[in-house]
This record gives sequence, C-alpha cells and structure tokens, in this order.
Amino acid sequence: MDQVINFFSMGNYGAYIWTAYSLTAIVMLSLLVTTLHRLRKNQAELEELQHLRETAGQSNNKEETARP
Amino acid sequence: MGLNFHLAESSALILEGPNGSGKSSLIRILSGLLRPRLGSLIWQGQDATKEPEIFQEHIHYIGHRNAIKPVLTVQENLTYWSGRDKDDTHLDMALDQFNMLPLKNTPANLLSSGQSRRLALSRLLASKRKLWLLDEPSVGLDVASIKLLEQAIAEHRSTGGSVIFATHSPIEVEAPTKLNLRDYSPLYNRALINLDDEEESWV
Amino acid sequence: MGLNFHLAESSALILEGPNGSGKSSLIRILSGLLRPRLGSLIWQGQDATKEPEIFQEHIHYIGHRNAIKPVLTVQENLTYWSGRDKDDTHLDMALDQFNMLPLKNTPANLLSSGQSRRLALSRLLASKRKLWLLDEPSVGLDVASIKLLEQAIAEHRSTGGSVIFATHSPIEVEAPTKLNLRDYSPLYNRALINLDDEEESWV
Amino acid sequence: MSAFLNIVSKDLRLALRQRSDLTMAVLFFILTAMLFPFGLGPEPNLLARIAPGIIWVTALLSVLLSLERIFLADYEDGSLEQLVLSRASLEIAILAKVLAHWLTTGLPLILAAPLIALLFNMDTEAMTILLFAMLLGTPSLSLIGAIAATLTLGARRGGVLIPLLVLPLYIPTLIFGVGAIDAAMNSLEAGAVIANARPHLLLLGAILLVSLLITPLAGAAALKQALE
Amino acid sequence: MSAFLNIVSKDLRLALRQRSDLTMAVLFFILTAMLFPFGLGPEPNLLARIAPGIIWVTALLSVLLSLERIFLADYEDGSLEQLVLSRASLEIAILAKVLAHWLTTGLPLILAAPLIALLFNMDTEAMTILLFAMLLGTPSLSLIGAIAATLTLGARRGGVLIPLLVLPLYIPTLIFGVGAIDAAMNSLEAGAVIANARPHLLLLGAILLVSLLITPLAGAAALKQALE
Amino acid sequence: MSVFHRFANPNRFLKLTNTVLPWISGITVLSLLAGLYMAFFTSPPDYQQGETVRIMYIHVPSAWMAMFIYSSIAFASVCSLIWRHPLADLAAKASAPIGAGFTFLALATGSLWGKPMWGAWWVWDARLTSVLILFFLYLGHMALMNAFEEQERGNRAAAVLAIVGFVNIPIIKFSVDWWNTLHQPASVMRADGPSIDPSMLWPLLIMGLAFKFFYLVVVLIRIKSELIEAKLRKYRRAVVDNA
Ligand code: HEM
Ligand SMILES: Nc1ncnc2c1ncn2[C@@H]1O[C@H](COP(=O)(O)OP(=O)(O)OP(=O)(O)O)[C@@H](O)[C@H]1O
Ligand SMILES: Nc1ncnc2c1ncn2[C@@H]1O[C@H](COP(=O)(O)OP(=O)(O)OP(=O)(O)O)[C@@H](O)[C@H]1O
Ligand SMILES: [Mg+2]
Ligand SMILES: [Mg+2]
Repeated sequence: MDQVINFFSMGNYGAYIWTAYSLTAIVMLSLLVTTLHRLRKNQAELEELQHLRETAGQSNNKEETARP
Repeated sequence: MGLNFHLAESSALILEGPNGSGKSSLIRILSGLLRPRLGSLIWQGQDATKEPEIFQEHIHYIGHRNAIKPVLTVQENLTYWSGRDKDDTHLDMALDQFNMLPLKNTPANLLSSGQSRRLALSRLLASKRKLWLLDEPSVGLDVASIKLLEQAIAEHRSTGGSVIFATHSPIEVEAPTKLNLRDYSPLYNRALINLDDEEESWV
Repeated sequence: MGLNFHLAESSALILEGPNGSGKSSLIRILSGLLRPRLGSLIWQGQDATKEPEIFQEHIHYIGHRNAIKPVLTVQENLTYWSGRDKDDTHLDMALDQFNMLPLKNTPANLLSSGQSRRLALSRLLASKRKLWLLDEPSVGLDVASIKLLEQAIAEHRSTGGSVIFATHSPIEVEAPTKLNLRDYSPLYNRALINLDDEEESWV
Repeated sequence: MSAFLNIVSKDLRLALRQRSDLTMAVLFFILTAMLFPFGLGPEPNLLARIAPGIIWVTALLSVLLSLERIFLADYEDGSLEQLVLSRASLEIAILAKVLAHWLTTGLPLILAAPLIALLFNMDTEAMTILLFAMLLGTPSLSLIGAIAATLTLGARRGGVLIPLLVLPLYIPTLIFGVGAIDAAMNSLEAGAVIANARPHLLLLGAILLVSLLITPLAGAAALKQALE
Repeated sequence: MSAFLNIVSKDLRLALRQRSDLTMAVLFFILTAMLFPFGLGPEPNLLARIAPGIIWVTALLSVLLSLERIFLADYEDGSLEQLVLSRASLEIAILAKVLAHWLTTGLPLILAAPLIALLFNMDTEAMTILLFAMLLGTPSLSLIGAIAATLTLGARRGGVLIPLLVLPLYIPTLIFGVGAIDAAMNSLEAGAVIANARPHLLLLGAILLVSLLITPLAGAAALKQALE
Repeated sequence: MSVFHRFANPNRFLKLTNTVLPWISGITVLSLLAGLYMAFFTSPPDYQQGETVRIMYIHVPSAWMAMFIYSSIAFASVCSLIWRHPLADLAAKASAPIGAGFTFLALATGSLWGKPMWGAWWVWDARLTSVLILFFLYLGHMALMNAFEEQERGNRAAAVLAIVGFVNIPIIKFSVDWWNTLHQPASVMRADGPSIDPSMLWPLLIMGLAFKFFYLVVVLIRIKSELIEAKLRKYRRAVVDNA
C-alpha cells in the first residue's frame, strides 16, 4: 500500500506530474475521438447520398433521353 | 462536348447566354484572373494557361465593377489607370469619345451610373491594348452612349484590334461571331451535371 | 419650368432620359434618401418633405447597388432584409418568382451579376410595400428574367401597388405614364443652367 | 518605377482626400499612450522605465487597426482586378501600396512619438534611439501587416482574423524595438549609447530586409488567389 | 419589459450568428495583453506591479473598438428607424442594446481576465478584486461608450471620433478600477484586502449608477437627432 | 510530378491508407505502452529535478511534434502552391488541429514542470515565447482555412501563411543557443550526439516514436474524412443543381 501511495505522490510532485499526464491523455484522446466521430458521420452521410443519387440518377437519365 | 474557339485579328466575339451561364467566368478565364480547371489557352501560338502574364499586357478587361475611386475626379481616375501623364492629350481624346469631357473635373462620387460606366470605358482608349474583354459594357448606358461604344469598337477593329464581349442587350458590331453559352453550362444543360466541373476553354 | 406629377394607386411611372439627367436623383428624393432643395413631396395628403419617415414604411427602394452581403447565402441575405422568419414560406415564394429557388443555399459571392440582381429584386416580394422605387431594375437580367420582372410588376399593380422605375432598356408594363427627364436637367436643357439647382418634385 | 510612383501618389492623394484615414492611427496612438499614466500611477521612474514598451505596443496597435484598409476598398470596387492586369508587376504594386500605407500611418506615428516620449519622461538620448528604432521598425509592421491584409481579403471574418494572424508575427519587431531603447537607457556612459543599441537596430534592419523580400512574394500570391 | 428582452435576445442572436463580433473583443484583449511582457521585459515583479493597469487599459481598448457596432448596423439598414417608431420606449431600448453589448464584450473580457492575470503573476487575492472591479466597471464602459456611439451616428468620420469622445470619459473608471487592485495588492494583512479595496469599488459602483441614469436620456436624445 | 500524381488519385490513396492503418495503429499502442512503462518504472529520478523529470517523457515529445507537424504543414503548403496538389491541401488541413493540440501540450506540460523547477508557471523567455507564437500561428492557420466560403481559397491563403510562419521554427529550435534562457538547451538532437543517460534516453525516444505514430494514425483518418467530405460537397451541389 505504501508503495502505491509512494508511487502516486511522486516525491510530493504528484500533483504536477499526474496533471501533466492526464492533460496529455485528454488532449490526445479527444483528438482521436473527434476524428473518428467525424469519419463515421461522413461515411454514413455519403452512403445515404450515394443511395439517393443512384435512384435520382436513374430518373434523371430517363428525362434526358426524353429531351428533344 | 467541350467548348472550343479561335479568335483572329480584327474580329469581334459576342458571348450570349442566360444569367449564370458562365459568360463572366469565361471572360475572367480569358483575362487570366481565373484559372481553368481543364482546357488550355493559346495566345499567338504559346500556351498561356499557366502563365497568363505573357498576354496580359495585350488585353484590357472591364468587368461588372467600374474600379472608380469616388473621392478622385474623373480625370484623376483616368490618369491613374492609363499610366499616362496628367496632361497627355490622349486622355482628353479618350474622355471625349465617350462624351465625358465636360465632366473632366467632377469628383467621381457625383457621377450617375451611366457616366461611371462611360468613364470606365474611356480607359480602353487611354491605354491601347490589342484585345478588349468587356463584360456587359453597355450596362447603364443610354442609347446615345451605346452608339459611342459601337463607334469605339469599330475604330478599334479597324486598327487591327479584337474584342470579346458579353451582353444581354444588343450592341451592334460588324460581322460578329456569336457564341451562346447556354449549352455549355451545367445550370442549363443537364447532361453536363454528372461530368464533374468541366468548365473549359481553348482560345 | 418645374417638374410636377401625381401618382395614383395601381399605376406605373417610367422615368426616362439620358445618362445624368437625374433619374436616380429623383428616385432618391422620392425615397427620402435625398432632400429636395426646392419643392415638396406630398404623401396621401400630408407634406412629407421634412419628415420622410411617415411614408418610408410604405416604399421599397432598390438602387444601383444590390446591398447583398457576399458572406451570407441567398436565403440568409433575403431573410436579413425582409425581417421575416427564416422558414417563412413567403421567402421561398419570393425567390421562386425570380427563379432563384435552386440557388437558395449558394453563398452570394458565387452569384453571377444577373443572379444578384434577381436576388435584390426578390426582396420586393418578401416585404410587401405599397410603392416600389426601382432604379434600372433590369440591369444584367437576361430576357427570361426581364419577363419575370414584368410579371411581378403586373401582379403588384393588380393588388393596388404602384411602381416608379428608371430604365434605359425597355420594360413592358400596362398603361405606363412616361416622364422624360431630359428637359428638366441642366445638363441637357441649357435654359436651366442659370437657374441654380432647380431639381424639384411634387408627388 | 513610374508605375510604382503612380500607385504611391494615387494612394497618398486618396488618403489626403479622406483625411480620417490619416488622422485615425495617430489619434489612436496618442490617446492610448496617454491612458497608461492614468492606469499605472504617476511615478516618473516607473513611467520612464516602461515608456519604450508602451510606445511600441501602442504604435503596433495603431498600425494593426489601419491594416484592413490597405487593400479592402480596392478589392471591393474592382480596382484590384485592374491592378493585377496592369502592366506593372504585382510585386512592385504591393510594395507601392505598402509604402503609401507607411507614409500615412507609420510616418505620422514617428512624428508623434517624441510627444509621447516627453510625457513619459524619456531622456533625449533614448528618444533619438526610439526614433531610429521606429524608423527601422514601422516599415516592417506595414509590410508584415500587408500579408495578413491580402490573406484575409474576402474572408468571412476578415477584421477579426487580421490581429490573430499579425500579432504573432509582430512580436520580434516589438522585442528588438524595445530592446534598442532599453539598451540605450541602461548605458552608463554617453558614448556607449549607440554601441549598446546597435545590435538591436541591426536586427530590426534584418527583419525589415526579410519582410521586404517576403511581402511582395507572399502578397502577390495571396492577391491572385483572392481574385479567383 | 418584454420589448426589452426582445431586443436583448435579438442582438444576442445576431452576435452569435456572426461569431466574429463575439470573439473579436476577447481575442484582441488576450493578444494585446500578451504584447506587454514582450515589450516590457520578463521581470516578474515589474509585470505583477503593472498588471492591473495593463489589464484595465487593454480591456478599455477592447470595449472601445466594439462600440461602433452597437448602433451603426442598425442605423445603416434602417432598423433604428423602426426602433424609434416602435411602441417601446427609446430609453428602455437603449438599455437593452447596451446590455446585449455588455454580454457580448464585457462579460467575455471578465472571463478571460484570470488567464491574463496568471500570465502576469498576479496573486489570487488581487485577482478576486480584479474580477469584482471589472464586474462593476465594464458595464459603465458599455454605457458611457453607447453615448458616444449614438452621438457619432451619421458623422462623416464616426469611427475616428469615438475614441476622442470616449477615452476622456473612461478615465475615472480606469483610475478607480486600477486603484482597487493596487489597494488589494498593497495590503499587508490578508483581512485588510477587502477593506482597502472597498472605497474604490464603491466609487466604481457610483459611476455605474450615474451612467445608468444618464445613458438612456442622453442616448435617446442623440438617437432622435441622428435620424432627423 | 508523376510521382505526386500517382498519389493524387484519391482511390489509390484510400486503398493505401486502409492497408497501413491497422499496422501503424498497432505500433502506436505498443510503443505507447512500452514508453509509459519505462517512463514510470525503469527510468530513475533525476539527481537535480527529482521525480518531476518524468514530465519530460511527454513534454519533450509534444514539443518535438509541435515543431515537426508545423514543418510538415509548411512543406505540404509549398507542394500545394507550386503543384496545386489536392492531397497536400488535405494533409495541411488535417494536420493543423493535431499540431495545435501538441503545442498546447508542450506549453501546458512545460508550465506544470516550470512551477516546481523555476518557481513560476510562466516566464517570458525566448524558447517559451516562440512556442507561444507557434501556438497562435496554428490558431491563425486554422481560422484562415475556415474563413472562406470556398474551401480552395482558404487552403491557398493558409498555405501562404504557413510558409511565412515557418520562420518561427528555427527560432524555437535555436532560441536556447542564441539567447540565454532558463530553458534547457538541446541534449538529444544535437550535432555531437545525445548527452543524456541511456536509462532516460530510451523511454524518451520510445515515447517520441509513439507520438509520431499517433500523429500518423490520426492524420490519415482525418485525410480520409476530408476526402469523403469533398465528395459530399460535390454531391450536395449536384443535388441542388438538379432540384
Ligand atoms: C511552457 C514552458 C515550456 C515550453 C514552451 C517548452 C518548450 C520546449 C521545446 C519546444 C522543446 C524542444 C526543443 C528541441 O527539440 O530542440 C523542449 C525541450 C525540452 N524542455 Fe521544455 N519547455 C517548457 C518548459 C520546460 C521546463 C520547465 C523544463 C524543465 C525544467 C523543460 C525541459 C525541457 C527538456 C529537458 C527538453 C529536452 C531538450 C532536448 O533534449 O533537446 N522545459 N521544451
Ligand atoms: N467558384 C465557383 N464555383 C462554382 N460555381 C461558381 C463559382 N463562381 C461562380 N459560379 C457559378 O457559375 C455560374 C456562372 O457565373 P457567371 O458570373 O459566369 O455568369 P454570367 O453568364 O456572367 O451571368 P450574368 O449574365 O448574370 O452576368 C453561376 O451560376 C455561379 O453561381
Ligand atoms: N450632390 C450633387 N451636386 C451636384 N450635382 C450632382 C450631385 N449628385 C449628382 N449630381 C449630378 O446630377 C446628375 C444626375 O445624376 P443621376 O444619377 O440622377 O443620373 P441618372 O439619370 O440616374 O443617370 P444614369 O442613367 O446614368 O443612371 C449627374 O450629372 C450628376 O453628376
Ligand atoms: Mg456576368
Ligand atoms: Mg442612375
């Protein structure tokens, strides 16, 4: 137990060291998470639009052939 | 599919087409202000797509906006862009051609819209370039001033100059080539929509 | 000597005259943006020369400049000036009248000149005012769009509105009153030169 | 060369016609500098100690606020298109416009600086160095600022962006500008004043040279894009 | 009352829409405040000594630069006429617009102030007093500034005039604002901090009350004139 | 030119990305774990700085990344301006927020280290100051990139800024040599080889590696995301035009 406490107190500099490490963790994780989140969102939207386009594209083509 | 044209000396090309069909864009591409996504621009045998500088000294572009400073007088405005001396008689002649001589010392903020346009047009005569690129030059002009413009164009062509202009209202020039852009614009020609940005031009 | 006119409901007044004859100035006086040096302006029986506020809420002025903010989209531009809610169907109807609905979400800096003008004009329909004051409304419009404008004016008049506009190119309206300003302008009528600023107007 | 002078003289004439442009920077400079004695209390020693910093920071802010107008009006009324298409090289044109800007903001600031220096009890030697430093430093401010002004043309929030872009780039000028005067004030013998200030002045000169090189290139690139 | 809230909420929404308004004052505040350490050198004692003055002057300049927009856009697009013609009393309308202005500039400044205080090595007690003083002082800045903003509407060089009119009127706020913090920093015992700062804070409160009274009256008169 | 244009093909790029992503993600995780373990358990406390030296294992890699990413952006900007290469723009755009994040970390961890070591959160010396400027340059770059309606215009403007701002990088690097500062001079990346003890050097290098691969992972995903967004914009436009 003492060892654990010792480890976490870091020679009384624990507050500085652990804040530094947790800040780093927070920044890096949030970079990763926002990036992945945006990727997911964009991928979903792309699929939806591509679907829309396929259906719209077909009707569009018909229109074109119908044009004089 | 593409748009392809060639311009000889002393000729006039009129760009037509509905709003948003790309007349202004084409003129800006020709002037080198915009770069074409595709296609190329040949000036006297040289490819000028990448380096518009090599022909920019031969053209004069007048766009929708008149580039007039309201706090300067008519003469000062003209002097600045012509690069000529203040007392050069060419300046007075240029102003006179568009009937602006009486307003020579008027501050430009007092000009009416047609007068401003005439001032912009008189720059054409103050700096003699070979190719005029005019975007709706007759906007705001009264009937008499349109005549003056037609005269100026005729004179310019008689000395070997060429002119390309876009317009919605008729401007009469001799033996014009006409180009209607409606068919080249994705806004009006649906077949183009799926072709991804095919704005193009070859001179 | 003076210029004197009266405007009834549902009527159309066309101001004509060469460049610099004072069309724009007259329209600005009527809108209350300029104050006349002489003469007075009567609105529904009240003298409005000194206090243009009493009728300004009934007019809609569109000048040479389109007052479009390039950073906003077409729809945002319209919403901003109309004072209506963003989802108001009136806005869509106004855009539709000038065939601008497809461009609803386009940033205004991408618009062509004619499209910008159409956006400015669609404001007329978004805020319903009695008297329209239009300074060269058809500038930059293609033939089809001028037709749309003529339709809009006709509809406006059929609901009791009036319109005054200045133009150089023909805009067709039913039973117009025409007023040529050439004779009232010191620039074209030498007799006026010594009379010092007699730009005047009675409504 | 004549194209250069042409642009300079036109811009100067424009500034003289609408005098508010000319007075704004100077007025802001003087008024702001005068706030500090109120904010810091009237201790003459303290004031003299911080005078160089205050004067430089205030000058920097005054220049900053006038940057937007170097190109904005030309952009909006279409003159910029004509400038790009005119025979004059765009690099030269940019230098000309920057020179005109400096003549209408930097130079007036330098002329007003002795007044502020007096108010802050600066001694004459420090004042001379201050003037030299400003003479070398304010042109760099105009030059660096011009880059930001061209970059933000047509931007959605141009006015806000300029300080963000420009202030970091101004910091070296500020540091050496103040350094020169501090060195002068701290030299005990009269003869050492210039010797002490010299390295700082040389660095200011170096910054000026670098920005003289970079601004035309970066500015021309940015202007061409702004019109596309 | 509902007219009041209506105006406040509309102005806030506009400010949020074009975020530049919102960030401009704060960004300018932070960036400018950071310039001083560069200009004055890095001595922590000196910085701590002059921190209150710097923070107040910088806050004042940030507010100053945002004054023009309180009424100008409304004046130019005709909304002001509608406001004058509407049923709401003009005095109330002015207070509402000032409140919106404070919420979008003064409040963000207060939130950013601790950051600057940290960079200048201010201690925590002085920082608390700084926040109190700004809470009392910045509304006065908005109120007094609004008078100048209404007075210069439609003037040919409104932008230049505002600093000229407003800076002299800001000086009392500046003096007592700085005084409060200086008093707090100079008190030796911990308990005396508030007692020492109190007279200054009271005076700031008095300025706030007076300007709350004067601004609506003077502003309404000036607005009506501007529209004539 | 031709080399560039082979990668200009977005599909080829996407394919390449998808194959390497799992690998570099694996390397990131492994090196991060190893680095952390060594930082906390195998490396000794410093004889001067005591336990606080453990901040070094994140402070220094963050500072390296701050400078490295900015340099990459400047390089991409040169490519973008000269060859108008679309991928260069995407890379610059995707990198900026990551670089800003690491710069922030360098500043924050430096402050947290400075308080116990120098007795102040912040001192105005050349090294610290120039890193702060770097942070503002990142912010300006990001703001400029998003300030225009047309993405292309934003890319170009930001590219010019990035190149101009590159002057700052040598200043950061050499500020400790040119001016006397409180901050430590270089002890790893110097001409005559590293001068610190291997027991501290190894965890430092491994953490540096981990940070660099982390950057690679995130930036690749972001570029992928940007590519999709560009496609989305085009589709949306087409849908509007069709309407
Ligand atoms: C906010 C404050 C700080 C900032 C912005 C900062 C910035 C930097 C930068 C940019 C580097 C990379 C230098 C290079 O690669 O040449 C660096 C390295 C380093 N910093 Fe800091 N630092 C800060 C505070 C501190 C403190 C307080 C300490 C320790 C007392 C420290 C110790 C180090 C060490 C040991 C290195 C590694 C040098 C090397 O081996 O190359 N830093 N710092
Ligand atoms: N950067 C851009 N990206 C995509 N589309 C654009 C861009 N700039 C302009 N456009 C669009 O290109 C079309 C052509 O515009 P242009 O100004 O060339 O038309 P125009 O023929 O001159 O019309 P007008 O007769 O109204 O002047 C417009 O629909 C406009 O919205
Ligand atoms: N403040 C003023 N003082 C004296 N003259 C003025 C003033 N403002 C404008 N003018 C002059 O009044 C005349 C009328 O200008 P106005 O803009 O009304 O003409 P317009 O009929 O609209 O012409 P256009 O057809 O070219 O638009 C112009 O000759 C102009 O120079
Ligand atoms: Mg056009
Ligand atoms: Mg007119």
